[in-house]
Amino acid sequence: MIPMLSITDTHADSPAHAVVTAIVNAIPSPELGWTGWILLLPAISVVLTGLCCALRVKSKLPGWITVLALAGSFALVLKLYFLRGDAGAPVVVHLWDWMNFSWGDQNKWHALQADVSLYVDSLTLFWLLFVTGLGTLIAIYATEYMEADVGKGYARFFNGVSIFILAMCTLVMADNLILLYLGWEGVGLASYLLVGYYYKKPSAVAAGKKAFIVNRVGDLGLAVGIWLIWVNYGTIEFNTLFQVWQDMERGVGGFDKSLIPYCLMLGAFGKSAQLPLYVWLPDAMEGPTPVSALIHAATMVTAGVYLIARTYPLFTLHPDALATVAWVGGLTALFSATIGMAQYDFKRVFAYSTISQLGYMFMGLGVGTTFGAAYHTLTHAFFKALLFLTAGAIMHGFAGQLDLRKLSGLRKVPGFKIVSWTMLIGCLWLSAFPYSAGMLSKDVILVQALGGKDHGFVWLGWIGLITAGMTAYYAFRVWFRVCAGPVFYMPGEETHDDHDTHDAHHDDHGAQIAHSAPAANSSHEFHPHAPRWAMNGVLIVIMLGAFATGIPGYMEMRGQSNWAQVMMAHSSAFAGSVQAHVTDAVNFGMNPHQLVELFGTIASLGGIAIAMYFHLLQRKSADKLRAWLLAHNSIRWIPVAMENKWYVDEFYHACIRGPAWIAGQILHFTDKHVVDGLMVNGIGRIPAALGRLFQPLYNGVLQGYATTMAGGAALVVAWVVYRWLTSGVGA
Amino acid sequence: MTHLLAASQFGASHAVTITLAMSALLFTIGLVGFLVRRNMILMFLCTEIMFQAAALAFIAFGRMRMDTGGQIFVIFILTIAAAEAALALGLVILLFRRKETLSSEAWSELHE
Amino acid sequence: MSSFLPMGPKILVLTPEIIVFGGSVVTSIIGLSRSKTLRKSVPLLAAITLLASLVALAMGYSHESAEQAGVLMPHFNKIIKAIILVVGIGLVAISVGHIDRRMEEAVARGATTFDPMRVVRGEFYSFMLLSICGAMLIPGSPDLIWLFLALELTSLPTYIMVAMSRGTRRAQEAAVKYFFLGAMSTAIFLYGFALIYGSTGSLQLSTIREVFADQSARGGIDTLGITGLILCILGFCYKLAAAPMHFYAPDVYEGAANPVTGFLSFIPKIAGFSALAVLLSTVGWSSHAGFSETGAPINGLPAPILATLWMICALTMTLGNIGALLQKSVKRMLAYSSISHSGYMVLAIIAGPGLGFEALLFYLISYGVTNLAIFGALSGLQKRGEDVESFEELSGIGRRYPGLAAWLAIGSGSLMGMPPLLGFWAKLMLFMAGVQAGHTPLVIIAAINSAVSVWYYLRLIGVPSLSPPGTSSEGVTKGPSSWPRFAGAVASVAVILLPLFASRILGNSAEFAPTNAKPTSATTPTAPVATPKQTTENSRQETPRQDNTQIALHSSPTRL
Amino acid sequence: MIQYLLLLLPIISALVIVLSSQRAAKWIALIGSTASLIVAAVFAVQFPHWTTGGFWPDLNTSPILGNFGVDLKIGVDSVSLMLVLLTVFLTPLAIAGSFSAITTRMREYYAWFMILEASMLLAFMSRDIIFFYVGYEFTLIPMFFLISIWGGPMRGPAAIKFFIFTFLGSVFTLTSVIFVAVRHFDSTGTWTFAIADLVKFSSTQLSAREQFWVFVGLMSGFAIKTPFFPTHAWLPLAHDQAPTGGSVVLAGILLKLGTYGVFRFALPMAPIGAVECSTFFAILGIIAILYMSLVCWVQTDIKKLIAYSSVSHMGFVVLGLFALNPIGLQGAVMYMVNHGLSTGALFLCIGMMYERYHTKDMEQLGGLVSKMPVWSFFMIIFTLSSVGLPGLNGFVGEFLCLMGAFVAEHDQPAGYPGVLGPWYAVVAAIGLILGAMYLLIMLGKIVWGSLREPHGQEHAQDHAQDHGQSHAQHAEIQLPTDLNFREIAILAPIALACLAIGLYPKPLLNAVEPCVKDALVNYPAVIDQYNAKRGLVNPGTPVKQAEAKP
Repeated sequence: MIPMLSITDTHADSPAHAVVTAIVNAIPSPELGWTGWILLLPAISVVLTGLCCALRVKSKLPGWITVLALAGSFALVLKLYFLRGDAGAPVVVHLWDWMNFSWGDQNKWHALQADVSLYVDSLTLFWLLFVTGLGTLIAIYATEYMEADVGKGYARFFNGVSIFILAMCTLVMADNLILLYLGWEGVGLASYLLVGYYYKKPSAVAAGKKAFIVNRVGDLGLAVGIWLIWVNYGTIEFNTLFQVWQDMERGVGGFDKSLIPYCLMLGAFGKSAQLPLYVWLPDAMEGPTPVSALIHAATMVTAGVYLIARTYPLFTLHPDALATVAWVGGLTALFSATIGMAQYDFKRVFAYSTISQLGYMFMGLGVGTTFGAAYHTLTHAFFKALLFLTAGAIMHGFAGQLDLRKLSGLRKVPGFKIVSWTMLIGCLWLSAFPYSAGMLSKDVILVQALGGKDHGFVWLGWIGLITAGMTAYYAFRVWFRVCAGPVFYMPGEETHDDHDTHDAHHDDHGAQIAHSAPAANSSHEFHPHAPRWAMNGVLIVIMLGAFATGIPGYMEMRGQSNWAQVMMAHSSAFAGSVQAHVTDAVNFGMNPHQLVELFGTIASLGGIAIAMYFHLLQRKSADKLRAWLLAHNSIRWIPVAMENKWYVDEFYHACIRGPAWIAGQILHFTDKHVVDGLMVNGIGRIPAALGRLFQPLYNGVLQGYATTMAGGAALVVAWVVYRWLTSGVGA
Repeated sequence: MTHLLAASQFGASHAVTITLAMSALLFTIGLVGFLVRRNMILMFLCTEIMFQAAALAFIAFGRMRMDTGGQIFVIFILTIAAAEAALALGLVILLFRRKETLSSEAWSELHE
Repeated sequence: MSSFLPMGPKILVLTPEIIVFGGSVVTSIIGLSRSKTLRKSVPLLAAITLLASLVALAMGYSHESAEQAGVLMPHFNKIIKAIILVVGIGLVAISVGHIDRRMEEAVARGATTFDPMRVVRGEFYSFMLLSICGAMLIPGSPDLIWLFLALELTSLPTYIMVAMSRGTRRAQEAAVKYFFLGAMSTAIFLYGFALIYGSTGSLQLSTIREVFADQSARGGIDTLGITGLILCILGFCYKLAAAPMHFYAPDVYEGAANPVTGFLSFIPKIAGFSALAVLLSTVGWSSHAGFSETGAPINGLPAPILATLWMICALTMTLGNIGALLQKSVKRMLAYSSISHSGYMVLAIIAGPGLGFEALLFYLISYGVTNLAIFGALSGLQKRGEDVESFEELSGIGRRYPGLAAWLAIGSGSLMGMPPLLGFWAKLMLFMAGVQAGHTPLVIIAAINSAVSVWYYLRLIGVPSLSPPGTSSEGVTKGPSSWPRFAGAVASVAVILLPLFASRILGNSAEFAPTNAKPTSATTPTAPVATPKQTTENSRQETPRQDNTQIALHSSPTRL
Repeated sequence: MIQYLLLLLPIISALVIVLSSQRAAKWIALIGSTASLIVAAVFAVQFPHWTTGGFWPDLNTSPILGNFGVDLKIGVDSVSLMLVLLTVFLTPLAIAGSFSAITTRMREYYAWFMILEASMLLAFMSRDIIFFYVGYEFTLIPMFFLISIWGGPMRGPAAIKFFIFTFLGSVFTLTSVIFVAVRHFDSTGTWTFAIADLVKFSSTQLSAREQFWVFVGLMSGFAIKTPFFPTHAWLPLAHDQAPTGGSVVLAGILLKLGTYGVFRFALPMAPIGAVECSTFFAILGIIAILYMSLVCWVQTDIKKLIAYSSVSHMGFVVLGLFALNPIGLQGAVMYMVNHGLSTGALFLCIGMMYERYHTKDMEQLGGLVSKMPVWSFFMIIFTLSSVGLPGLNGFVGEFLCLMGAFVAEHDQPAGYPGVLGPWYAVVAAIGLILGAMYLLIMLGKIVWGSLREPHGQEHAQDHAQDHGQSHAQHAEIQLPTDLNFREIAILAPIALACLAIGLYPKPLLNAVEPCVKDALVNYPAVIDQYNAKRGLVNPGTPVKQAEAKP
């Protein structure tokens, strides 16, 4: 009985879709024990870079250690991939026992088994490939990018990167939810450490903290989900769970069962910065740019996508949950795009675009195309990493300048040619320029959405198209402002002599900056710092990668089987997904494929055109437009709110953090004065107070004592008589 | 055990009852006197009265129970009372020499 | 009149007391000697006397002869005597160097010549021995006269000791208060004796017990007897320093010299408890008590007596502890602490023979030894020839005299019941006895009280060892004799080590039952063991079990 | 006899210290405690019941009050042994951590410390309730002196409050124990205080009402020691004022006495009472978690913050214990050990910082990572362990405690029904967020940021002298800016232990498992009855009861 997979069977009209009949039971494969080295290499790197840190190594050694380790991991991942191919059956590699104990012996609920074991299927491999691959590339990039910190924070940086790759690999390779949770929190830790890398900047420290804490909210959801899964299914190992889930009927289960996907969702939304937990990601841009590229664009933030893809068999049992995922994704995409349009800090623009693109991925998951989601993850990883790395190169070159109003025409600045053109590629890909990889992956999702029949997925598709237009606008707003136009630049406020404020970019919405160094270095005194081979080389490699990520899309478009599709199809994530019956749906007389092709192109090109007008051809008109909008009270709120990120941070601050803080103060007061002061000390004072009550009796006068004694004796006698009379039983 | 049986029919003698009442009265007088008087000699005499009340009670009960034990006890009570009297007088004299007063209230240096 | 007892066993049984009495005569004479050495040997002589008495007790005392001599509780008697003698030796030791301190100093300086009329050392130790002798006589009393005389023999010398312990007005005030109030309490229990006599028609305790048993079998002890017993208990409370007769204690303890305070807080107390035990053995306890079906306690004491003791117990513990909290003077504090310990021990009296008496004796040992440690340390200090009394004077003396501070700390720890010190084991047994007797609420009160007591005992630990030395404590030096300190040291070590020998000291609890009592000590389980299942099912509404073998469960209110 | 050696070693060391010189005291203490560690390690290696449960060695010896069944029986099962190991592990480190902090009355300090170790070991190793109580209670005395001689400016009130508070609670515990022993005597005619006998008797023979009161009595002591929510008032003050070594032992080990007591006595002895009270105590635990987290948030004194966080963390243990199922109890035991390590280490870190800056005020400190990177590294590690980061030790216990509470429903297929349920865990899990919040805020204030140091450090030292710590005779030991070798050598083993337990908790979990089963042996039936009374019927059959170990 395999209901969830029958869908792919009945809609096998597309020859590209491999037919999978069941989630294959994983094979325990001790012979694959060497896969443990994928984790062990970054772990060794963690230790070695830590040692470098302790020994204060004053060379690029830690960087190269990390690069080597990550490259080693990548090589192992490749080996694994070629060993197993696109469609290999999942395997479980047991490394060692972790939280594993049992009681009783009747059923599976009498044990809790969470080992350090690896579950490797094609979904895992898919993620591993770009995590380790991009990780290696970005590490290489960082060896140059971070060179100003050699001997200071250099080792610490690479330590963080190693921790991140270790945790991320653990996350995607975990064979059970608790180990996944370990990786989940581990990447959070790495994010915390790396976002707060410039620890002297209060904003960086606060951003790291915020990232960790907001993520914890999501983690709470994940934890509850894990508990619920154990309670309902008696196990938390994926392999067993898949077998259970695929034997279940859709929609079966009580309240707590149907709650599970929502809990997992909360976790995923936290990690992947979706509504309502996205607020940490823009702030996380305080970290060094390679970190933003690696963690906050390409890999870590896709962990939420991975989680839902990983537990997709469960989600398909709960269509409403999937719809929620889709809608949250779609709305996030739109919402953050509106903010992204109005930011001046181009790193933040990219941050909001990341959130927006992640929204697409969730939309894809929700509307039923795990392939689309995973594929978009892949393409996005490359083009967004590219964008961030170019942004990093610009920051690196212009002393941390990030304001797109203060840079212009960089493609003509010597040394920044590669940067500018790779950035252009990134922007094109981001704006889903026709036949770019970004467009291809986005289209898979939008087509699926527009073909959806229920849950209002069609509307979601239109939202996606609109967002695509906005995306194109803001992406090219950046490129036209920064790379095109007349040459003009103002350096940021950091000098390379002071490593502490390196990367301290100007924050135009008023965040506190500790060292308010004089910002107005005139441009002719300033010499941009052009990237060298490591950065440029990496940019080019990633750009090529971004091109390459288009290949599966073309093949998909041509109805051919492609490796991304096959990999998804042979993983649990594919089970029950509802793709490829979209040709039934018709809007405006077109099927979704045609619809997306047409409107997608319009949106993309339109967005670029508008951006070109406002930001390249008539730069002044952009300011005029803004002034015009601000001048009218009725629409004034639009730009204000967009520039201020819809005041979400302020809202959270006022509604959650503030009350909690006040509660903390009140409770502290209570603790000090009520619990301790009134209750404890009060009770403590009772004996002495009683003593004082009796003190007058000890007045030192003989007669007084005699009277008290006689009176006391009389009282005792009276009490005895009373007891005697009333009860007849003593004491 | 025979004497017990005999004693159980007590209450015969009216005189015994009166003596007992007398004894109780005496004890009360002694106690009240002890509580209200400040002169140490008088206070001491009041304790003596209480002693004698007990002695009287012993005699009355002895009579009632037809037992000589009560009377024997009285002798010892008298002896002890004498010993206490000696002690009391010694103390009182000692104190009087110190403060030239017999009032017990003069001696309330020790208190809370 | 009951049978006359044979003289031979009686004298054999009384040998220890006779030795002590003889010693008291000798000391009173030797104390007047012109020879300084002889005068100085008076405490030694007193100690030797007590030691000899102890040897006599160990060698000559047998249960058979004691029973023949009419002793109600032979084992109890023996142990009480032994405790008195052992602690008595310690009390002698801590008083060395105090009496006639000024006089001896003057003689040594040559400022004056020796004048037999102006020394009291001989008398002091003589009185001390007499008082000890009186206390020893109490647990073996066969009749009320003996009991009365023994009690008076215990008390009268103490009145004098207070007065002569030091020449200050405070000592004299203490003496007069102690004496007058003591006389009043004596009159009270004497009247109680009279009423008991009136109720039973006998002075022999064994006969009284039979009559009371007879009465309770016929519906309850009559009002006269009960009233007499209650008066006696109240009178004895004075000796125990138990509420409501405890008011004198703080003043008297404060006024007397340190060693005498130590003496007062132990010897009259043990005398009072022995007297209480002896007297109450006439109305009997059930030696095994537990819960009836309803959870109500079964106890052999007549209800009014139980109610009295219950109230006295609770009041004494509480008043003692709350009073002690406020004190600035160490001795007043110790007086209140002594009051509260009486309260705890009344719990043992309520629990009765068997575990209760065992706990009582153990507690008395513990209290006596601990008291020695504390008063040893206090008596080992002086400030310009005067006693050290207030906390301020003790402040920070641990820096100079770590040993003394340690003994104070050990003693306090033991008094508060800090494991593994002696006091803890005593309290443990006491609580066990209390719970076993079915008085868990009382045990809980006691437990709360011991927690309250921690506050002031901690001060006694903390002030000498932790506080910085202040102006008041600067002049504090070691006392003239090292014996008190030595006694304190020995007692402290005993406080630590005695628990190891606790089993051996106490022997078998079965021996504590009164010999002539009806064998009520069958240890049958009272309440049928209820399994959790049963109890959840039904709500336990069995009727209280009527136990006719117990003496005097209920007394008829109409007979009041 | 090795178990007696383990007990005697600290006592002997204490005696030697008393007789030695001030200078040698710390070394003797270090050697003595290290020797204890070695002996305990040998003991642990010899211990045969790691995974099978049961006590070892099984001897009857040394009656103290023999006719009342009070015997000095020393023996451990795996849970006790874990705590013993924790004790002997932390004590040498705490002693080494006091080397430079304690400059006055050193002999006393180290002697008290060794005595403290002995009494903690006695409490954990005793198989006789009275001797457990002896050890449990006697810890107060050394701790009282440690706080009141070497503590901060408020040391007097702190020590007294700590002492009285704990004492007050434990007298009720003692009363309960006595009650059970007396009832045992009443029904069998023999006195015993052996844990196994009393537990067996009490759990099966006492009525529901009696069990309830026994449980309440036992808990009133353990609740104060642990401390549970409203009875925690002594703790912040005591921690704040105690010297570093004292805080380490107080947080690391002494608090565990309370939870150990619950685990070893309260739960097994009075299952009915425990079940009836479990929601109450679980709610107290939750309140502790949330309330204390919020209170921690607004603290400015870093030591107080960690102290309050201990209360919060103990809330998790409470929740785990009252989940009354194997997962929760496993979690609670794990949490005990792990909290000991991480909080103990945090106090050590703070102590080291305090020795350099003489302030614990977070407003005056900041950005220490740029001056003390090694210290900051350890601080971060232990904070993260406290936060419950997976991979470090804190996570294992925390997750299991919460999970235990979560699955403690009446119709659990796990064979152990419970009376709590998901909502308890979910609400408590908010503590995960809050915990991360206040601890990271603390890190943000003092480790990260730009360097902020208190003004006038010299003055601060003078100030410390005013508070009775006269450094006059002993020149202040000069400390380097960052940690020296000794300090690293103290923290590194703890950090390694944190990591090791976090990555491979399996041996501990396996060791705890049989003990947990024994502790819960009566529970499924009792809980089913209780739930049935509330109208909640467990459809499943209870798990087959584990046979009580001989």
